[in-house]
Amino acid sequence: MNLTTSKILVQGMMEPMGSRYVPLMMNYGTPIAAGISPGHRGETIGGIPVFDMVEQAIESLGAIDTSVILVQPYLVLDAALEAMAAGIRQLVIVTESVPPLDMVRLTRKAEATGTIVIGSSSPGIIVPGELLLGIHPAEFYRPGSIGLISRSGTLIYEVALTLTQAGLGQSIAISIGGDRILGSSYDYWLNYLQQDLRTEAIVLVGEIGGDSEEQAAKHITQAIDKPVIAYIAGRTAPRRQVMGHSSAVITTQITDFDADLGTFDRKIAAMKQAKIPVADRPSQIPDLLKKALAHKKPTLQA
Amino acid sequence: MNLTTSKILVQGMMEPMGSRYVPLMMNYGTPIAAGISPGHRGETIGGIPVFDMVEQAIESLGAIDTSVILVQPYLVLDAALEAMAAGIRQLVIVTESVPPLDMVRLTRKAEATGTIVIGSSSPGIIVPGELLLGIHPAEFYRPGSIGLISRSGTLIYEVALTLTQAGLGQSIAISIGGDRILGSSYDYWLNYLQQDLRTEAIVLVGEIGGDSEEQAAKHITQAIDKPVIAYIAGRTAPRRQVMGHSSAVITTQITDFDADLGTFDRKIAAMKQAKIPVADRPSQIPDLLKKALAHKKPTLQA
Amino acid sequence: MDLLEYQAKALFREMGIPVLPSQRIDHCRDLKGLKIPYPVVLKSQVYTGGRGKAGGVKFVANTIDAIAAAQAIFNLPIMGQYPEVLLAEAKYDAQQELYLAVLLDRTTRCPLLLGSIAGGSETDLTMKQLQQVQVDQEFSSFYARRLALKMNLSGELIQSVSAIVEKMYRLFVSKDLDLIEINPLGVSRSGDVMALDGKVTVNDEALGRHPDLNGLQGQLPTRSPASLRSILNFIPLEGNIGVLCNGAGLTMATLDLLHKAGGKPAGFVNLGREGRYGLSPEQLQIQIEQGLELLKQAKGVKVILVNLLSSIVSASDIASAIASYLQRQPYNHRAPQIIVRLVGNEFASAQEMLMAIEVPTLDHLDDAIAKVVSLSKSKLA
Amino acid sequence: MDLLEYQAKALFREMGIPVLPSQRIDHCRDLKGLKIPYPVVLKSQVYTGGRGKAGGVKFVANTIDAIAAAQAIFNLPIMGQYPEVLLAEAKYDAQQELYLAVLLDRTTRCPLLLGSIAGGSETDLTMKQLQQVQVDQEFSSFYARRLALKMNLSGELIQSVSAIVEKMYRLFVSKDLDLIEINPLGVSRSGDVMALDGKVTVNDEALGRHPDLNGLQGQLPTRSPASLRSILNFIPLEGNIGVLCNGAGLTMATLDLLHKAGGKPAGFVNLGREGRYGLSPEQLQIQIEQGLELLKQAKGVKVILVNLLSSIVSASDIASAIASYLQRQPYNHRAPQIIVRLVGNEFASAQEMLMAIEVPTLDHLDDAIAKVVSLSKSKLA
Repeated sequence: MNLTTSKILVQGMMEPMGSRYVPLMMNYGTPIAAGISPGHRGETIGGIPVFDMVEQAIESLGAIDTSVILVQPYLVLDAALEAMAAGIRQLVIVTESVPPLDMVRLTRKAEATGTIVIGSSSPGIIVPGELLLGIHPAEFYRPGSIGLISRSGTLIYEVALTLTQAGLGQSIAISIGGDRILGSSYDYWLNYLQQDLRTEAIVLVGEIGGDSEEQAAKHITQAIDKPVIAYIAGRTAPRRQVMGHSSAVITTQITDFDADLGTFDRKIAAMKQAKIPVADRPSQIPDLLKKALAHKKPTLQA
Repeated sequence: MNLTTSKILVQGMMEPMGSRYVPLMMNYGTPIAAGISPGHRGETIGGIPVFDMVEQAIESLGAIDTSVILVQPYLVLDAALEAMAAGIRQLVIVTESVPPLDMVRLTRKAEATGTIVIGSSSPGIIVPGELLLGIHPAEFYRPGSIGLISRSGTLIYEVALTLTQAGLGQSIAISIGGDRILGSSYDYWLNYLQQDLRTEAIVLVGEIGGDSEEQAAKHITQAIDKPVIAYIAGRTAPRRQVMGHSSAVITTQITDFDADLGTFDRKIAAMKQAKIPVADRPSQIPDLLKKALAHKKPTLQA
Repeated sequence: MDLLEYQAKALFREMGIPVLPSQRIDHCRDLKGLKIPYPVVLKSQVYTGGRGKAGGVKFVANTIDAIAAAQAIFNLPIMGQYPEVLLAEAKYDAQQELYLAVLLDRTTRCPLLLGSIAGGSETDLTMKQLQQVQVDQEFSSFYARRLALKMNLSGELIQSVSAIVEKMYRLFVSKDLDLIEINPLGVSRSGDVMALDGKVTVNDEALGRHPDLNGLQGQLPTRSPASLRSILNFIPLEGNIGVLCNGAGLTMATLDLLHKAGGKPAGFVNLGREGRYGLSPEQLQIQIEQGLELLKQAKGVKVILVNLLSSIVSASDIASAIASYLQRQPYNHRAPQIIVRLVGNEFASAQEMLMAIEVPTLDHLDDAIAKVVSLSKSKLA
Repeated sequence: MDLLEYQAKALFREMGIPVLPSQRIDHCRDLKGLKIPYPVVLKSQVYTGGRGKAGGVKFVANTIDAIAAAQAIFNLPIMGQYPEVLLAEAKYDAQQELYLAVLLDRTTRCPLLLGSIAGGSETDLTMKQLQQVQVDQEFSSFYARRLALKMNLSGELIQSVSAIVEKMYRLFVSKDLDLIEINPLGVSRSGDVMALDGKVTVNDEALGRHPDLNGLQGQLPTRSPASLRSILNFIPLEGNIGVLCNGAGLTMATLDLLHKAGGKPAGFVNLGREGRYGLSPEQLQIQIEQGLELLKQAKGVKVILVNLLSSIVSASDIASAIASYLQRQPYNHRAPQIIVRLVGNEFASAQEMLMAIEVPTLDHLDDAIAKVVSLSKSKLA
């Protein structure tokens, strides 16, 4: 992901999420070059031109790096394929509840074309003070040196707010998304944060379901040497198995949380094994971070 | 295409074409390592073991270079995808009348995996005296230095026979296939013959329909410096347009020849423009070849 | 959304997966018009497994037995569920019973084909016994054959079983399923195969583009994605604190904090993320009111915690939605006490507005949790 | 295989492409039971274009006019074809008429979407006026929007026209079509679209896996690929030499050689390549006999040239198939003379066998051609 030289597009410009969130992104200084909404060519929103198709925008404005996708769930796949066909290689899918098989096809194409996909069902990326690619509430964030990654939306806001209130600003915050099939993994973003010069420590805000936190813990042991603090939500979440006759076999789902089973205990165990401190509530994260940074700093300066 | 170190598989071993043509290939000395026919694992034909799936054969025998596909038309796509998934990168599809949209999907996958596909509807490749990958009648061919390419089946036999009778042996003969959508083009095989050390001259046996002869003529001007002789069948073939209300627009079909329009005159004009001598009957090809070789040889030795 | 066996089998039949002649029985009297020759199997149509062991499956040889058995099954709850219909089906003489399934593997982002030669209702299948094939590229029949070989099938069964797997896969994709399972797939002495029991789970998010399936739930079919509709659910738990929150992660964190502080959630309403395509700021306000109403009516709720974070709806707009809801309520001294946690630039005005109508409003989550838990334990129960 | 307009429209309706209310008319008397309100359009159902100019389309305002018009159309040949049915259809007031098509481009091996804002029956579309979009990857709706933009559509027509193109594409793929064309697509004053005329060509090779379409030709539907069946066709030309050959290329070369030598082919039977999946050596022999019979019965055939090359059927097997056919024929001095061209190791024995029954047999193609042409010009006509 390249966030520095981004020329940005919004797909779904004239649809409900577009008209709601584009002003937020613009106000934050995000360089939105164009919006896409078929049939609306020639219109503008806050001075930003609208085109019928992505390729039209590129023809008129030159290459685009990133598209923020805000179209309705059943149109996300097509919007993403359109963007990839036009050469865009960074996609942020904010829309929630994209059908899983659409995401399978989308991510397969993304892999084939070398496209980075954030989401679906992601508030996107915020670089506090610089860039908002998505719908993070800007007022919760302050520039700083803590990198945040999560699958959640509002929970990453909560953690950011807690850090901000504790005087710990953020270098970047990324939600990889809450839908079942996601375009990018924790691992990709851990590597990004590892290389990001401004990031001094990382907070991984996980939740039950799936095994991405377990994978991330392994990956941290192997490839990340910046301090990492974890928090996992869902210790007391109600469970319901929905898989069928041999239901315990592969996967189960947590009622109303749209998350496959990956129990809290298993995730905590994985973090412990990777020697990653786990906060038992969001408000404990700043303390753990401060400890980790104090411990780490001499090494970094040595 | 690599024909020298080939370990070869036949898909459709126990089906009608398999049992008919595998003995011909074996008798010609073609190194057939295994046959595939689901449900027939453990059986053998002429000492060649049969497996249920390609990957099973590879597990047992090691990597395979080439598969000759003899399954029924509606199963060709799956057989080819199975072979490609198992790592085979050279396919010869003998089966005729594969549905065009199956070939679209097949060739798209072949491009993505770097697989060379001959056919569909091709008698395959013969290297006289060495190798038969397909169904060419071996007795018409003799080893020599003329490379033959064609879209036809029996017509390439006719030309080979004419050459053999005139004392001109063949280095290799390839039919790219007679179906509408083909895996490889004349251009690919012209390049192959250009690089093939044994080939001194090339005969392109074309026919009306499509524009592959026109493309080949252009390609010859640009990339081939060995002598090329052409023959085009279909000067007097009956025509029928089948496209619809605006039928003359894109394409027409020649009754019963399953060939889109590419008129004889257009093809001859393309050959003339590329300064390629055109035989007006098969029996004229040997003379034209001898002339071209006589003319060319001093240059080659200079 | 889970389908009942008879609904799953209707899909199987449509796709050409062989199923036995069968008939849906809504009332015992329907058995008089049975068109399937005896002996017949009567099966309870419930959403849970294990009905065989529970007595929900009975073989009957004539109408009199059938009516008696049907009465028994209609009155037999399985895991708490009474069947609304039974399925009467022909008997099948299976020599062998296989397990087959297709589902989506979240980690690899690939559909998975599953199979075992040890199928049947008695089998306790585990990951290890099941053979798996990842569909890592566009599907083609050879993936199904790969499963058949892994299951150690041979001869003609390779083709007949892989043909079933292929049809299951086509159904999986064409109907956006989360799961399609045949267990058992009966294999007769002559090698014919038959789907004897089946389970289908439809993906809820894709339901809007399958009006045929959507109608199976008894709702009116709709073509809009689930996230465009705004049906809120109250998920009941066993305590006395109701939670109104937005986003799964934040809701789970809030429940965890309540437990940690010694509180007991009575249940929650999750308004969902802000990425919900159709959710406008106005709708969020309406949903806040609907959520509060659901919590008020829920059993055992003594205190309500509202914990909402938003990037486009300000704290004071949330506060006014809460205030407007409360002001429309008739006075009831037993109504649950509401504690609100809000944040953001407009917190002060929001707090003022809510304090005026005696709704404690805090901006620190831990403080709000402490307050709620303490209230939930107070004598005013 | 071409479909008639009413058959194409049945597919359109199935796929959700809007078509007008219409009714198939087999006899003039069917018009008495017409369920579509007048005014109505009656259209000749023939496989060729240009029926409008030829008088095959008539607007009628009442039953009396309709019956008169129908009688006229039933008796009007269009390019030599009489209609077996008419289509009665409601009238539509189109503000604009577009042309849309999907077909497969052989050179690029991609489906092509075609469109023009200058549609309608009067239009003489050329390549240049048509906008093209190559579907170079798996299809998605944006390809259809790309066409709409190239056609210079704007506003809501982008979505409504691209929705039609998308449905055409889905039909193209799901039914293995060679061509699907809507011309014109009517656009009403309010921006609604309607497929006013349509043309569908089904791919013959894939017909075996679409029994629903296969049945439209009046044959029994079959699930086997065309190449597994063995229906031979005689393609008539205008001379007096019948040709029995195998393979399109060799057949064309043989016809060319006959022409070049001054001969005139009366038609040919192409037995097809040896790559035809189902063609066993035994079947080739049967087909030789069938082919000879077709040529014998064909109009104007005076001489027959048999030119067959095979890698698995020897010259002597071919010779004995010809001999066995001829020996079963009753003597007829007007039966066409057969000249056989054969090659291969067994040529000598084949020649001997055929010479014995007075069938000239040669191994050089040019010699055989010369012999046939000379016979075709001899007085014994």
